[in-house]
Amino acid sequence: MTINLAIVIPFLMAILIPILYRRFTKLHIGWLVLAVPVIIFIMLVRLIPFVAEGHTYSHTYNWIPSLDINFTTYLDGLSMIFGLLITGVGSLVILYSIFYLSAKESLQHFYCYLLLFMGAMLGVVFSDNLMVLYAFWELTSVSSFLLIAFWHHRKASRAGAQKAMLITVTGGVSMLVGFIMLHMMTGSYSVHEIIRNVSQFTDHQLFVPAMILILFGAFTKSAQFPFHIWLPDAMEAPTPVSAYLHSATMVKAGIYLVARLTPIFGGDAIWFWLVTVAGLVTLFWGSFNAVKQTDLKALLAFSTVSQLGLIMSLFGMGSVAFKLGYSDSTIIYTQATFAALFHLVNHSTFKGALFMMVGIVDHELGTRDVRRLGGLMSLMPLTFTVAVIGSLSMAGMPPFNGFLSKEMFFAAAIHMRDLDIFSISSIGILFPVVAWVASIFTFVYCMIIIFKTFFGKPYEKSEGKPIHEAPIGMLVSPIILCVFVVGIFIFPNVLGQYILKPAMASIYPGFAPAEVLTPKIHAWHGINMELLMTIGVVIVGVMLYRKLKTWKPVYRLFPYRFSFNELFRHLLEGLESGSNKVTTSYMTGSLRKYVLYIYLFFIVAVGGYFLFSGGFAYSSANDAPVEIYELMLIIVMLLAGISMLFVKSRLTATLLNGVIGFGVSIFFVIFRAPDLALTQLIVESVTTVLFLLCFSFLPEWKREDSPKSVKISNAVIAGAVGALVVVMSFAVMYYDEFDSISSYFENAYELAGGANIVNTILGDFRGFDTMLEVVVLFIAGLGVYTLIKLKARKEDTDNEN
Amino acid sequence: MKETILLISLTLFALTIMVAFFRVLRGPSMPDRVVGLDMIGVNLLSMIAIISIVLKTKAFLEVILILGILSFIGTIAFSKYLERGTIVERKSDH
Amino acid sequence: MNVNPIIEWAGVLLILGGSLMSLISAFGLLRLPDVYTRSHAATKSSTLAVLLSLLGAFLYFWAHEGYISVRLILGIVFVFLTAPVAGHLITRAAYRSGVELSESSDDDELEEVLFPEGRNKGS
Amino acid sequence: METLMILLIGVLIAVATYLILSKNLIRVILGTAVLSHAVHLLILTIAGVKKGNVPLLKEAEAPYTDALPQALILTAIVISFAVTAFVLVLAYRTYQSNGTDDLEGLRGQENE
Amino acid sequence: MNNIVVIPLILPIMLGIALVFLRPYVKTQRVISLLTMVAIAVVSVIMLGRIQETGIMRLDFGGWKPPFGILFVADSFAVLLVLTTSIVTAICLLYAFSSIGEKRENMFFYPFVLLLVAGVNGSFLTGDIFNLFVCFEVMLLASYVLITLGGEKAQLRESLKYVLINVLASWFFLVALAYLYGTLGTLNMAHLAERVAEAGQDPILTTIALLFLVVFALKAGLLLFFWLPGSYSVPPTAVAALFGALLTKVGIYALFRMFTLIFIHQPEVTHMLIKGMAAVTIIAGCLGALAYKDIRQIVAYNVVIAVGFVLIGLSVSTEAAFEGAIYYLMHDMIAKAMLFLLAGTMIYLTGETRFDKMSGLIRNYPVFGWMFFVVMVSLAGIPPLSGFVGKVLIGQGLIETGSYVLLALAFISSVVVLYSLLRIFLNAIFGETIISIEDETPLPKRMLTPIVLFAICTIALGFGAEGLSSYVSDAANTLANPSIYIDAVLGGK
Amino acid sequence: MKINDVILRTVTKIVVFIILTLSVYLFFSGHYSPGGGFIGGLVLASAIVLMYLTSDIETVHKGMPFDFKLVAALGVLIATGTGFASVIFGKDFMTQAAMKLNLPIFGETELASVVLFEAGVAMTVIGVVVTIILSISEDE
Repeated sequence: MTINLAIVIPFLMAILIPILYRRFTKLHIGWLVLAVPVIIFIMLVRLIPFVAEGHTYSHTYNWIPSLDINFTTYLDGLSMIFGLLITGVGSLVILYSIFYLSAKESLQHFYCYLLLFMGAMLGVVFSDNLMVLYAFWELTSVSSFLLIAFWHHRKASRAGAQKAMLITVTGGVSMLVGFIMLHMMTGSYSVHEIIRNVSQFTDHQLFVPAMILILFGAFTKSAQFPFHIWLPDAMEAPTPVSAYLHSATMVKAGIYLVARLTPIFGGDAIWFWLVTVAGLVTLFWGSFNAVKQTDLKALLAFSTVSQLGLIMSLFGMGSVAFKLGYSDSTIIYTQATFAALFHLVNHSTFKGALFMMVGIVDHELGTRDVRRLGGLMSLMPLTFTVAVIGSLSMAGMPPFNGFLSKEMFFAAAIHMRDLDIFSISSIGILFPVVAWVASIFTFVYCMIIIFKTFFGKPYEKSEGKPIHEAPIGMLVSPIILCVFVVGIFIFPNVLGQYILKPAMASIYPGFAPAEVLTPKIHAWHGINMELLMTIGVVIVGVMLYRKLKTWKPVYRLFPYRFSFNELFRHLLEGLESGSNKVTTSYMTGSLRKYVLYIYLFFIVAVGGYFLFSGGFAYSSANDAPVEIYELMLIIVMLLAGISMLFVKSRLTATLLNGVIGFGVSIFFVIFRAPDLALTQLIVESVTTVLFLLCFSFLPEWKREDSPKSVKISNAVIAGAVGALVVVMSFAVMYYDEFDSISSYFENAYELAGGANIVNTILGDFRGFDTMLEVVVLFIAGLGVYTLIKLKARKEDTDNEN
Repeated sequence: MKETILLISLTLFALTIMVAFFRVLRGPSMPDRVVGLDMIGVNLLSMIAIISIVLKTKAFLEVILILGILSFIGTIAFSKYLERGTIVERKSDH
Repeated sequence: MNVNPIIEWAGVLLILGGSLMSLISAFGLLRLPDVYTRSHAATKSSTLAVLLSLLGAFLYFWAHEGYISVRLILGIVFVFLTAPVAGHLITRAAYRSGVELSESSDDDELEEVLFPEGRNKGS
Repeated sequence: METLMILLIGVLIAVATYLILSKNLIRVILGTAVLSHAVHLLILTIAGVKKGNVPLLKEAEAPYTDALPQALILTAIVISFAVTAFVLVLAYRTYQSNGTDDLEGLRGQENE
Repeated sequence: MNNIVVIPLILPIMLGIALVFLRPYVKTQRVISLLTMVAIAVVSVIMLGRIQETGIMRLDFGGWKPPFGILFVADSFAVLLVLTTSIVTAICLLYAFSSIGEKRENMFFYPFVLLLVAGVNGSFLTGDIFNLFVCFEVMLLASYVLITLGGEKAQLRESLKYVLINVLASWFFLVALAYLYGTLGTLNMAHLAERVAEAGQDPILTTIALLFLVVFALKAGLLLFFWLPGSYSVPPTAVAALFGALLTKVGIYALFRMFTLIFIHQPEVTHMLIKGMAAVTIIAGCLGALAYKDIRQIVAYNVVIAVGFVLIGLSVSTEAAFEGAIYYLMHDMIAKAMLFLLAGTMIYLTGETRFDKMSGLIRNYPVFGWMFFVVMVSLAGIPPLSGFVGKVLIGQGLIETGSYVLLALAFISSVVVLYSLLRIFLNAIFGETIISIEDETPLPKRMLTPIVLFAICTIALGFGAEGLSSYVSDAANTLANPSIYIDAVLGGK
Repeated sequence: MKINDVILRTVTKIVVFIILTLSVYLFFSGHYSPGGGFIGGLVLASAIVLMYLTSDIETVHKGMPFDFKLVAALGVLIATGTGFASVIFGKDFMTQAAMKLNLPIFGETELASVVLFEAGVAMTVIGVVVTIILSISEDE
C-alpha cells in the first residue's frame, strides 16, 4: 500500500498544485510541495528494516490484463535505494528551490512538473511490469523536457529541451521494442517472472537484439557516450532541476535499468562488453571534456556524464559474476556491483551539493563562468565549504565518501585483469589504466571548481552591489548533503548493511547469501594498488592543473565541427532540408504529376505482376459473332475517341464525346440492355447540356504547348494503361470457374413481382444501392447549388480559411 | 431473306453514320458538326428500330422515342450555344 | 395466303428504302458545298429515311405480332415535328454565328437585315 | 464480338488517360467522361454479350442475358453523371476564382 | 430483427435530408446533427454488446438472403469504427458550431456532414462490394462538397485535384468490380471469399486483388497519397479535422476487409506489396512531416505516417497486429481530429500558417497550449495515452513475423512524429510571447471545449484500453479467421 | 438583338407534352418493361430542360413554382422512408410490401411500396437535374 501511495501522491499533488497555487497566494507554494517527498521518504525509511531483512513487497492493480500490462508495484533492496534517493534528494532540492526561485516565476508549473517527475521516477523504480516501467520512463523524459524548457522564452532552453526529449525518447522507443521482444520470448512483462525463467531463453534469437535495444534506451537516458550530448544542454533548466533530475535521479534511471536487468542479461559477453566499455569510454570522455568547460554548470554536467560512466562500467564488470557462477573465488567480482551501488549513492550526495553550490553562486553573482569568477572564499565561506567537500569527494579524496567508492572502483578495475573469459585478458590492463587516467582528469576539474571560483582575483560585479553569503535557507540543503558525504565516510557500513545489502540480494538473486555479497567497507585498507593509484592521481592531477594553460590547446585537436553536438545538429538540419528537397521534388501540386504517379504505380504493380505471373489467357471461342454494321459502329467510336486528342475546339470534343455516348447506347441496345440504353441516352444529353452551360464560363482551350517529351511520355503511359486493361480483360473473359449469381434474379416475377429483371434488381433485390445512389445524386445537386451560391467575397479570397 | 435485307439496311445506315461522323470530324464549321451529330442520332434511331425487328423484341421502342427527343434537345442546345453563347436565359428578352 | 407476310415484306422493303434514302442523304452530306446545303440533305432526306424505316418497323410488328406500337407512331410524329425545327435552328445558328456561304451561292439577302454594319468574318 | 469490344474499350481508355494527363481542365474532364463510357461498356462486356434475350420476363423467353451487370451499370451511370456535373461546376468556379484553366497554373505552392 | 444495424447509415441520411428543409433554423440544425451523432454512438455501443453475446450481426435488405441481396454485416471491427466515427464527428460538430461561420451553416453544412458520416458508416458496415462502391461515393460526394464549401481560391484549387484524383480512383474501382464480377460472378464479400478459396487464388485473381489494392490505396493514402496534403490543408478547420479522422480510415478499413477476408491466399504477393507500400508511405510521410514549416502540411503528413503504420499491421497479418491496428485506428481518428482542430485554431488565432511565425501561444492561451502537448505525446505513442497500446501490439506482430526492417521504420516514425510536432510546440506554443494581451484574438470556450473533449477521449482510450479489449480481440479474431465472417453471412439464419 | 423563337416554342409545347406523357408511362411501366423511377424521372427532367432551353428561367418558374432542391430532398426522404416502413412492420429494412402478400388479389397493394420508392427516386432525379441546370444558368 505504501508503495502505491508513494507513486500516487506526487501525481495527485501535481494536479492539486495549480489549484492550491491560486488559493495560497501569500505562501511560497514550495512549502506545500516539500511535504510530499518528505512524507514519502519517511514512509520508505520506515520500511528499511523490513527490506533489510530480505523481504520484498509486491502488489498488482489491473490495467490492461488482456495484454498482460498491469500496475505491479514491487519493492526490494534495489528499488529502495532509488526510492530513498528520489525522495531524499527530492526533499532537499525542493527545500533549496523555495529559496532559489523567486515568487515571480510560474511556480505552479515548476512544482507541477517536478512532482510529475517525482511520481514518474518512483513509478520507474517501483514497477515490476516492464510496460508500466516504460510508461513511467517516458513520463520522466516528458517531465524533464518540461523542466528544461521551464524558461521557454529562452532559445537555448528550448533547444536543450528538444535535444533531451528527442534523444531520450528515441532511446525509450528502442527500449520499448526490447521489452516487447522480452515479452515475446518469455511471455511475461514481469521482471521477476522473467528473471525466474531466464535460463530457458538465453539462446532465443531475440535475446541479443532485445538486450541491445534495451541497453540503447538505458544508455541514452543515462547519458552514455555518445548520447551524452543532451545532458550538458539540459543545464538550461533551473539549477534545482539540474541537481535533482540531471545528476541525482533521472539520469540514473538507465543505471537502474541495467542493474535491474543484470540478472537477465548479466551472463552474456555482449552485455558485459557493451556496458563496461560504454561506461569506461563515457567516464573518460566526460572527465576529459569537463576540464575544458568554462561554465560551472557545464563542467558539472560533464562530470556527471563521467560519473555515470563510472557507475555503468562497474555494473558491467559486476555482471561477469553471472558468467562465472557462484563460488568463493567469484565473490570478488560482485564487488564491482557493490561499488556501483555505493558510488551511486555517494554521487547523488556530493553532486547534489555541488549543483546547489553552483546555483548559489549563479544566484548571487549572476554568472557561472569560471573565467569571470574568483576569490569568493572569504565572501561566501559556507558555500566554499560545500564546494570543497563536494569537490574533494568527487575527486575521490579522503575523508569523504567518494574516496571509498572510488577505491572500490579501482579495485574492481584491477581485478578485471585476471579474468580470462569474454577474451578480457588480452586487453585487461586497459581497465585500470582508463580508470586511472579518467580519475586524473576528475581530479583536475575538481581543482578547477575550487580554485577558479573561490581563490584568485576577486570577481568584479559592475553594479557595486555587495556580494554576500546566500540566505541560510539555500544553504541548508547542500549542507545536509555534505553531512552525508562525511557521514557515509565515517559510517559506511550502516549504509552497506541496511541499504546496499538488500540491493545486492536483488541484483544477485539466489546467488549467495546477501551477507557474503556485502563486504565490510574500510576507510583504511592498507597500502595497496588502489591507494597507490590514488596517490598517483593526486600527484599527476596537481601537476596537470598547474600546467593547465600549456596543455589546454590539446582540446583544439577536436574541432567543434566534428563534435557530437554538431553532428546531431547537422543530422537534424540535414534531415529537414533533405526531406524538404525530396518532398517538394515530387509533391509539386501538379495534378498531372500525381496522376502520372498513380498510373505508373498501376502499370508497374498490377501490370508487372500480371505479366510475370503468367495470368494472361485468351480465347475467342466464346465470342459472339460480329455483324458488319457493328464493326462499322466500333470504327466510328474508335475514330471519335482517337480524334478527340487532336481536335482544336472544345465544342468539337464535346460533340465527339456525344458520338461516343451515342455509340455506347447503341451497343447497350445491341447487347440487350434497354434500360441502360435509355438511361445512357438521357444522361448523355443532359451531360452535354451541362458541358455547354459551363462553357459559357470557361475559356476556349488552347493548344497543348507541352514539350514533345511530355507528350510522348503521356502517350506511352496512356497506351500502356489501355493495353493493360485489354489484356487483363481477356484473361478475365477466359476465366470460367463460376456461374454468376444472377440466375436467381430470373425468378424475379415470382420473388418480387416484377417482370423487368433489371428494374426489379434496382428496386428490390438491390434497392439499397438505388437508395444510396439517389443520395449521391442529391448530394451532387445540392453541392452544385452551394458551389455556385456560396462564393467567397473578393476580399476574402486571399485569406486563409 | 428478310433477315438479310434487314442486315443490309443496318449496314447502310451504319455507312450513313460513318459519313455523318466524317462531318463531325471535318467540319469545317461548327454547325456542320452539329448537323453531323444530329444525323448520327436520327440514323441510330432507324437502326434501333431495325435491331428491334432482328431481335424480335419491343423492348427498344421507348429508346427510339427517347433518342428522337434527345437528339432534338441536343441540337437545340448546340445551336443555341452557337448563336448566343448561353443556352438558358434568365429573363425573357421580349 | 395470309396478308401478314405481305405486310411484313412491305415493312422490310420500307426499311430498305429508308436505308437507301439515308444513303442518299449521306451522299449529300458528303458532297454538298456548305453547311446550309448540307443541312438540307441532313434534315429533309434523312427525316424521310427515318420515317420510312420506323413505318417499316411499325408494319412489321403489326404484322408479325399483331402489336400496334403507339410508341412507334409517336416516334414518327415526333421526328416529323422536330427534325425541321432542328434543321431550321441549326442553319440559323450557322448564319448568325457567321458561317460563310459557299462560293457557288451568289446572293445573300439576309446580310443587310441581320448585320447592317457588315458581318465580322471568321467569328 | 467481345474481343473487338475490349479492344475498343482499351483504345477509349488510352484516349481518356491521355486526356487526363493533359494540362487543360476541360480536356481532363472530358477524359473522365470518356473513361466512364469505357468502364460502363467494360462491365457489360466482361459479363458476356449476346448470350441471352432481353431481361424482360414478359417480352422474351429464357435464356436471359445477365441482368445484374446492367443494374450495376445503371447505378454507375447515375453516379458518374452526378460526379461529372459536380466536377464541371467545380472546374468553372475554379477558373473564376483562380483565373486559369491550366492545371500547371493551379499548382499553388505552400507559401501563400 | 437486426434492423438496428442500418441505423448508423439511415439515421444521418434521413435527418440530414430533413435538415435541408430546416435551412433557416441554424440552431435546430445544430441540435439535430449533434443528437444524431450521439444516437449513433449509443446504437453502436448496443450493437457491440449484442455482437459479444450473439456473434456477428447481419441485416439482409429487403429480406433477400445473401449472396443475392445486399446486406450489412456488423462485426466488432466495423462497429468499433462506427462508434469512433460518431464520437469524433460529434466533437468536430461542436467545434464547427462556433467556427464554421453562418455563411456555411446556411449552405447545408450540417446535412453534408451527416451525409458524409452516413457514407463512412455505410462503408464500414456493408457486406456487398458494389454497395461498398456506392457508399464510398456517398462519402466522397459529401466530402467533395464539404471541401469546396466556402469557395475560396485555394480551396477550389486543391479540391479540384482531390476530386479528380478520386474520380480516377472510382474508375479503377469500377474496373476492378467488373473483373471481379467477370471472374467470380458474385458481389457478396463473404461469397467472394468463399469462391476465391474454392478456386484457389489464380494469377488473374491476384491481379484483381492488386487492382483493388491500387483503388483502396488511393483512398487510404497508402503510397498514393498525393491528393492528401493539399486537400487537407484548405478546408475550414472542422472539416479538415473530420477529413483527417475519417476519410483515409475508410480506405484502410476496405483494405483490411479485402485482404483479411477475400484475397488471403497469396500473401507473398499481396501482403508483401502492402508491406513495401506501407514502408515507403511511412518514409515519405516522415520526410514530409519534417519538410515544411507550414503547420497544415506537417499535420497532413502525420496522417500519411499513421496510414503506413496501421497498414503495417495488415501486412503482417497476425492477430496481435490486427488488434494493434484496430487500437491504433481508433486512437488515430481521435488524435488526428484533435490535431487538426489544434492546428486550425492556431492559424485562426495568429493568422499565420507557419510555426516559425508564431511564438509563445501558451502565455496567451494556456489550456490550448497544453492540449497541443497532450496530442503530441499521444501521437508519439507515449503511454498511458491512446497511441501506446496499438503501437505495442503492432510491434509485437512485427516481431512475431520477423519483419525487423519494418519494425525499425515503424518505431522510428513515432520519433519523427514527435519531432515534427515538437518543432511546432517549441516554436509556436512555447517561446517568447509576441502577442500582447490586448492584441490577442480571444479564444472562445466553445472552441476550446471540443479540443479538451478530444484530449479526454485520448486519455480515456489509453487508460481504459482494457474496457475495449474484449471487443478489439473479438474484432481481431474475426479478421484473423475469415471463416467466422463467412459463416455468419452465408451460414443461413 | 432579339431572336425570334416562334417556331421553336410552338413545337416545343407539343413536344413537351409528348415527353411528359412518355415519362409518366415509363415511370409506371418499369416493372414490366424498360423504365422505372430513374428513367421516368430523367425523361421528365429532360422535358423541363427542354422548357428551359426554349423559354427562359422566369417563365418556366412561373409555371412550376417549386424549389427543386426541396423536391429532391423530399424524394430522398420518400425513398428512404419506404425502407423504414418495413421496419415498423418488423421486417428487414427495405423489405418491399410485395413480399408480404403473395396473393394475386393483393396485387395492387403489392406494388404500392415499390411504386412509392420509385416515386421518391424519380422526384430526386428531377429535382437534382433541374437544380443543377438552374444553378448554373443563374450564375453570373
